[in-house]
Amino acid sequence: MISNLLAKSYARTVIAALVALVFAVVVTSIVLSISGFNPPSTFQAMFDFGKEPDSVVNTVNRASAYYLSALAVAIGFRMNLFNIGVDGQYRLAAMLAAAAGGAWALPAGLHQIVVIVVAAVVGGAWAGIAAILKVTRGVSEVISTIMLNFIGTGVIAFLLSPDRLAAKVAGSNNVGTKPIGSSGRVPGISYPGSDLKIYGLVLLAVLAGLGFWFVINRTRFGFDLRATGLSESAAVASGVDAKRMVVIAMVLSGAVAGLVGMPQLLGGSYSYSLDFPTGIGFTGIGIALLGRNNPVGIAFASLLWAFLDQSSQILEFNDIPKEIVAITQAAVLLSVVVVYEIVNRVGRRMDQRRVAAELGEVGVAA
Amino acid sequence: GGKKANTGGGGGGEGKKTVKVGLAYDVGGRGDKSFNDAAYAGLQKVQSELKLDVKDIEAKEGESDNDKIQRLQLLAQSGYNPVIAVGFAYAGALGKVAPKFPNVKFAIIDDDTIQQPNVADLLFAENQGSYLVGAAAAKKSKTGHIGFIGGVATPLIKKFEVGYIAGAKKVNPNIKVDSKYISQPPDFGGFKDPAKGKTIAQGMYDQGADVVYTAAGLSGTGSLQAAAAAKKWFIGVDSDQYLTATADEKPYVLTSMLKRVDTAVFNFVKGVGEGQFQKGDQRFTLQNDGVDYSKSNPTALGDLPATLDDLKQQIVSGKITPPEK
Amino acid sequence: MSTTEPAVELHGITKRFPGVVANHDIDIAVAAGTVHAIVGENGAGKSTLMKILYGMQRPDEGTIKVNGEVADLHSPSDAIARGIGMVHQHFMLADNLTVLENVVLGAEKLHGIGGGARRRIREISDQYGLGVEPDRLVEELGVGARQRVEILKVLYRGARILILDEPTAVLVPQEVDELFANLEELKREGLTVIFISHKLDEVLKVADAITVIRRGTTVASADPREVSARQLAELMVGSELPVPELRESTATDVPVLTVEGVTVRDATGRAVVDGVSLTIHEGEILGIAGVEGNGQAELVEAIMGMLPVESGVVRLGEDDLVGRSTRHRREMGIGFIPEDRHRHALLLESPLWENRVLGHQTRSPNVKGILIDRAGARRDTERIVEEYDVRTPGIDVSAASLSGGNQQKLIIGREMSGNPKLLIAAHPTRGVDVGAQSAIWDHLRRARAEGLAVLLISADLDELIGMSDTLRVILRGRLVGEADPATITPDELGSLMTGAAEGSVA
Amino acid sequence: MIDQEVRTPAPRIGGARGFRGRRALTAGLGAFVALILLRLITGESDITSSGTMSATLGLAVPIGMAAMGGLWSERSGVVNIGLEGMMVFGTWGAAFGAYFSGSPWLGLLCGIAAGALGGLLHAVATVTFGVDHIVSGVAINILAPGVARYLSDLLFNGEPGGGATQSPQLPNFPTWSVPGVGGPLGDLEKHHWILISDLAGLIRGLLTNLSPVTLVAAALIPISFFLLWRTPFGLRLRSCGENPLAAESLGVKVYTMKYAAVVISGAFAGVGGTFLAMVASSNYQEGQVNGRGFIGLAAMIFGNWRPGGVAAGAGLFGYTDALQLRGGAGAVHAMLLLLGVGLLALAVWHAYRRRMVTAVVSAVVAVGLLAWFFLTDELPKEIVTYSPHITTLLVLAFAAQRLRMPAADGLTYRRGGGH
Ligand SMILES: Nc1ncnc2c1ncn2[C@@H]1O[C@H](COP(=O)(O)OP(=O)(O)OP(=O)(O)O)[C@@H](O)[C@H]1O
Ligand SMILES: Nc1ncnc2c1ncn2[C@@H]1O[C@H](COP(=O)(O)OP(=O)(O)OP(=O)(O)O)[C@@H](O)[C@H]1O
Ligand SMILES: [Mg+2]
Ligand SMILES: [Mg+2]
Repeated sequence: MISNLLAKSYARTVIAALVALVFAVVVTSIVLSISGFNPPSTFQAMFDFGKEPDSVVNTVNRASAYYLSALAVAIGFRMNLFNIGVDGQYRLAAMLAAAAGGAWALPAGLHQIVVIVVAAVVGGAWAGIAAILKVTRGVSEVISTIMLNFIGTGVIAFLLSPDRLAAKVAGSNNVGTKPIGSSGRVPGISYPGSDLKIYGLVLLAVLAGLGFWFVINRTRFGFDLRATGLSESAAVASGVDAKRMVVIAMVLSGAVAGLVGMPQLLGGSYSYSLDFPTGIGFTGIGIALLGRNNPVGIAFASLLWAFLDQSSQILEFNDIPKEIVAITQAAVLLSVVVVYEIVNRVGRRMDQRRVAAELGEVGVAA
Repeated sequence: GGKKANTGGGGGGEGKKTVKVGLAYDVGGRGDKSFNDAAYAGLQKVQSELKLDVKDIEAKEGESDNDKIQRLQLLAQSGYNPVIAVGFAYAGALGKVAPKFPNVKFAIIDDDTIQQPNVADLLFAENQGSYLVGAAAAKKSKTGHIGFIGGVATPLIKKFEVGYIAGAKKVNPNIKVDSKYISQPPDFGGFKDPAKGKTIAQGMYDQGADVVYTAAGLSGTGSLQAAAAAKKWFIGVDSDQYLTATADEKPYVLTSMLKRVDTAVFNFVKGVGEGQFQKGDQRFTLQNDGVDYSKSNPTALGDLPATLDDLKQQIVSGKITPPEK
Repeated sequence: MSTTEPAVELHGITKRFPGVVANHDIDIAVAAGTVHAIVGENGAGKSTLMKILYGMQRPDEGTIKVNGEVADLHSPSDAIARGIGMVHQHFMLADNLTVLENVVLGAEKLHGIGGGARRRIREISDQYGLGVEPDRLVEELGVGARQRVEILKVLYRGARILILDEPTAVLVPQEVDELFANLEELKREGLTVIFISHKLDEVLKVADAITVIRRGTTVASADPREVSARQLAELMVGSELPVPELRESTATDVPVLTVEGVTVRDATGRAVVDGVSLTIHEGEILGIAGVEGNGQAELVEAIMGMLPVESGVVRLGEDDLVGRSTRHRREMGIGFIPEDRHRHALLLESPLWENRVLGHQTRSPNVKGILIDRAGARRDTERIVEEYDVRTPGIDVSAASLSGGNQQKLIIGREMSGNPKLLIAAHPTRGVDVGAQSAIWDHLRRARAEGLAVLLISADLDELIGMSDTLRVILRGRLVGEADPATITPDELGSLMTGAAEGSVA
Repeated sequence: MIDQEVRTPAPRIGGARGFRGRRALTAGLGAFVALILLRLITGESDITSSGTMSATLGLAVPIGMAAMGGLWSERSGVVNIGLEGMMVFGTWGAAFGAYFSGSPWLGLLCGIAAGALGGLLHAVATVTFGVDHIVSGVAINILAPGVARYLSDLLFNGEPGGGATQSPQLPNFPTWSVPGVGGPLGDLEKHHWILISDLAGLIRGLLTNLSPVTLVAAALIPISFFLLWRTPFGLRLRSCGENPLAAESLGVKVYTMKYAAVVISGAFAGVGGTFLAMVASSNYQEGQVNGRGFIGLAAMIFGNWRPGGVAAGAGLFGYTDALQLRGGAGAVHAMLLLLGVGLLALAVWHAYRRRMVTAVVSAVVAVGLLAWFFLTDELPKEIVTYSPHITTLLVLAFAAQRLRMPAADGLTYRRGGGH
């Protein structure tokens, strides 16, 4: 049965993920024990807290941003492009989209769409700089996206001033864009037992995931993209214009990155201000890798990640440093790859054995 | 007193009807030797003088509003009352949490936007305190050239800057003031990059400034190092940084602009305990010692206090109004 | 060293890979001071055996004796310490290091990594006439020079037993002769050489003893003085060797591919293809002979639109191709069998049916509109597997799990679908065993009869001469000669390829 | 023997290295002269002051160490994107060692050890378990801040001035100056004489008030060059990054070499971390590394995986950062002129080589920069903060791209994987 299971690639992934999770829990337990904490009660506390309705809402909301970010990273990874710049892309996009949404009064429906489109365009354009530099000047996208993250921060700082795109709120030490009016907001989804709302644009993340899956697996363009990632030389020989693919994939990645801030912007904060969350782009890299660049895998990975982030908050009340979850997260990430590699190797071996067996050859290919 | 010290109290307090005080930090957290530390000092005083259970929780860089909501909510749910949110970043979160816990008294520092019956806004006249140290700097400067280093270019820190410059100009209208911020929001790294604080301060000293006022959280330690190395003056911020400076640095700490977050925290808790909770604005100014300058290095200050106290009087009496922006 | 002891004795060697028994109960004794050839089909297990002898792989069973002593070889270092050196089938050189660095690597104790080593390399190079320059970057060297660097590497370590795994596969006849002269020299110095080759006449020429391996085990020993190439072949495969030949000409005078004055420059501005003109007609196979690295790869890439053409005209039928994308050219009817199938023709980790789509991802039956037509692609993959006799349990296994020959058959089946007008076939049978080889030749012949124009590039001169209607020779990016495949011999062609003879040989 | 090096351009005999060295020297001198001219034209004396030079050094050291760490690792074929995390380990380790022992030297040792431990983790994951290098690096970047904070909470919390996010005050390193350089050169520098004062500034900045960590860091660059390019160990290590199969086939212990390289890489990051915690400031602080590991990675690519280039990359970044931090908008504004003129020259060069598109783009950007220079007096301070990043990007975009990474960099290698 095991051999049958291993023959299926999704089964391999699931098995690898489960084994890795167990491993990560073991590592975490060891660290906790060494530091003098009781692992079972720690996990119990996290679990109990994590399943409270408020926590569920927060986990889902958090996961939606993680998901979009990881998806953006995954688009790049699928063709061996390393977009470290998701962080800068989504922040710049959120900021300009918020400014646009706050400045323009549009009818409901159109308003939201315009904000989202602005975000996608800005994210894509910012990523496009890296793409252009790569194809015309050969600048590694690793460097350029790192630099663009910083420069993006500078641009945001420049624009987010009361002289330019920001609106000053009396009595507040915060600066932010003018709040988006009610016509531009996206109502939340109620969750029983909680008065927090699940962001309406969680559905945007779901749509993006479906779109990703469809485009990558079912379209010509997706085939070209995957082929380029699997073997650029083979893709070029097959007629793929590699440079064009780099630009398209990078811009697409940036456009999805641009959406990262949307659930929160249109569902919660309505304005981009100094306390808008940062760093989600970097989290997305880990989650994309954990989810093996696969839309379903990333969904599970981002929920797990968000759950750990969320439920760890209770630990401080038990005087356990909540950073223990960083150890869990890193352990899952590392072990899932190792386990996947092992499971995959076993699977591949079975594949080959099957080829040999079904061809009835003991020795060699004739 | 470390975290371990209050473990027993927090855990064992559930059955008894003890008052538990919760405090949530802004990014930077305890130990920044200025803003957050001042809040912590207040909390410690609450613990030792009022014999209350206290709990302080740190923020995570780049977190979202939901994390802040969750943090405040957890404190409120777990029986902490009052709960103090340190920093304007908590405004949005507190606005959502406070109505859900009408019996819990909240306070927020540095923000004036929440209008709730159970929220007190603790506000500081940083510009007044900065005005005084600005005057001190101008008086002390031999070169007629002084500096200001801000951690992150937020409106709050700019308030320090304008107060400082106004104070300096009052004493010496021709004074040259270099201003520089370490980072730009939304990058809050400037509050914790001592390396850059040091480089900027060095640059200012090299170019002739002989007094530098640094309002940059932990980055200020770098600036202080540079002052000691250049043997020039350093002005600290929020807490009295003379007290935390090393022995070789102490002689170069001219004074510090005190933002008595500690007093504010302590008084707020004490007031709640005595049933005197006041909603809305509570301004901490020179008048009520909410802001001030420190006199812990009298050798350095020399005869400055005379001038400064005079200016202070004029501000208190309304003769001088330091600008806010 | 005792002259009575064999230099190498392999006894009962068995090596299993997942799903494959690469070596099975192998027994070989190699006499000292001889050239001992090992022959066998592709995948017979020759390289595996040699890697075991060189300590790169551990046998599952069996013993190895070197100079009479049982040797337990854990790593190449153990083998090197016992005086064994190996030149691998695929070059084992770091391109971005100098010749010197490549040579001294791992043997730094001998003469350091500086002047001493440089002197020693010059010495050896002069002694055996290798002509190796120590301070050149390896990436600047041609294949022949790389081969000699590999040999120098082994000699530098003072090896007494040399393993040469298919050293002649990439060499022209003249170079092969040079190599053999070197081997003679080595033998005179008392060295033992184990030599692997598919080219049986070469084997007969150089070997003192021959061992035949089939399906992973030793099936025969032969004396080169008593056995013929044909007999050897039969021992190897148990059947006759296929011969590449074309029956009658099917060429018409309708030009399919016209190349006029095409020049391609590399990054440094050197003309790697220099004013090349040629025409291929319907039903014609045009072969291009040349030492590897003389511009044939670039010519192919220029025709495919993978390299920019600086000047000149490329036409398919009446249509100008210059400025068109690779995809467009493929859509216009060019099929392409690249020389390196792993790099240019396959997605190794993807299933066979996705590999069927590759290169045809804009055409039916693989696509409908902008979507991939999975059902159509799968059906057509089944067809190719059937028609081209691709040995596989199904179309969902990864391309990597097929043997090289079967991979190649899949590629050919794919490139032949959609009725191409022109097929560019670079080394279509390289590394493919005899069975698959003849099948591939059959497919080429059949398509030619149906009017396909073929540009054939091959290092196998027999294949080139046997399969071409017209032969052109490329040297330093220029077409320097024309030859009649009906009359020319491989040796003559070899001289043309190296520039030793000028013009055309009738 | 038949000559068939058909593809070969004229042979490059022995002198290649000397040539490269001379070119680097010329480039360095050229840059310095350009800076002097710039100082004269704009009157911004900070452009070549000793303070700027010394700040450059201080800002370049951590970046340079990260970059050298990356170089070591990638030369052996292992991509190390975990440098950021390893530096975090370094800052924490240094604080731990120095605080609890009271000796700055033990701090340095512990910082190096902590970085090396991070390297070891990366090596175990990538070399032994064949984990994708990027995955492992990202995991380390996630792990390191968490571990550092977790341990700080357990160990520093409750110590005076310590907490979950920072260590207590740490003991200082003594500083050291090259004797006789400080005083007289300082006088020379004040005169703002052409060349002489500039040189005095350069020398004084680089040779006075040095911490031992700076000296160690500076020494590590030539030492690395020597080890990697002049010793058998280095040759073996580099061969693993170029062609591990070939190395293995010659008896090189590829795994051992990769382990050594990646652990050394972590140790370099540890030196950088120690510098940040103990020299650039006086305690460990969460977030202190602040992206320097990533910038180090960029400096490594910028430096074409060579120590000299890496030093130049770190220096360029450090210099621009020093200039913007110290001089602010004015000095950076002056740099516009330099960039503009430089690009204009580049455009002419491209035009001469008949690369018209590049030439036109360069010229347009150059004119834009020059116009910006002449039409404004200052730059927006928000943007000036990021001038090092913009400069890096511009230089990479317009300088010739002849970067070459080790051929087997980033590929997972399995023992006996050849066939
Ligand atoms: N590392 C490996 N893992 C799995 N199978 C292998 C490995 N190396 C070789 N094989 C298999 O072992 C068999 C023998 O391969 P080997 O390379 O020894 O053949 P060969 O006789 O050298 O062939 P050729 O003439 O093509 O070089 C083949 O079926 C090959 O697929
Ligand atoms: N390291 C390896 N691990 C697993 N399988 C391998 C390995 N090396 C080779 N193989 C398998 O060996 C077979 C032949 O591979 P190889 O690269 O020798 O191809 P080839 O020489 O072109 O093929 P052939 O000699 O069979 O025509 C393939 O099935 C391949 O998957
Ligand atoms: Mg083979
Ligand atoms: Mg072989």
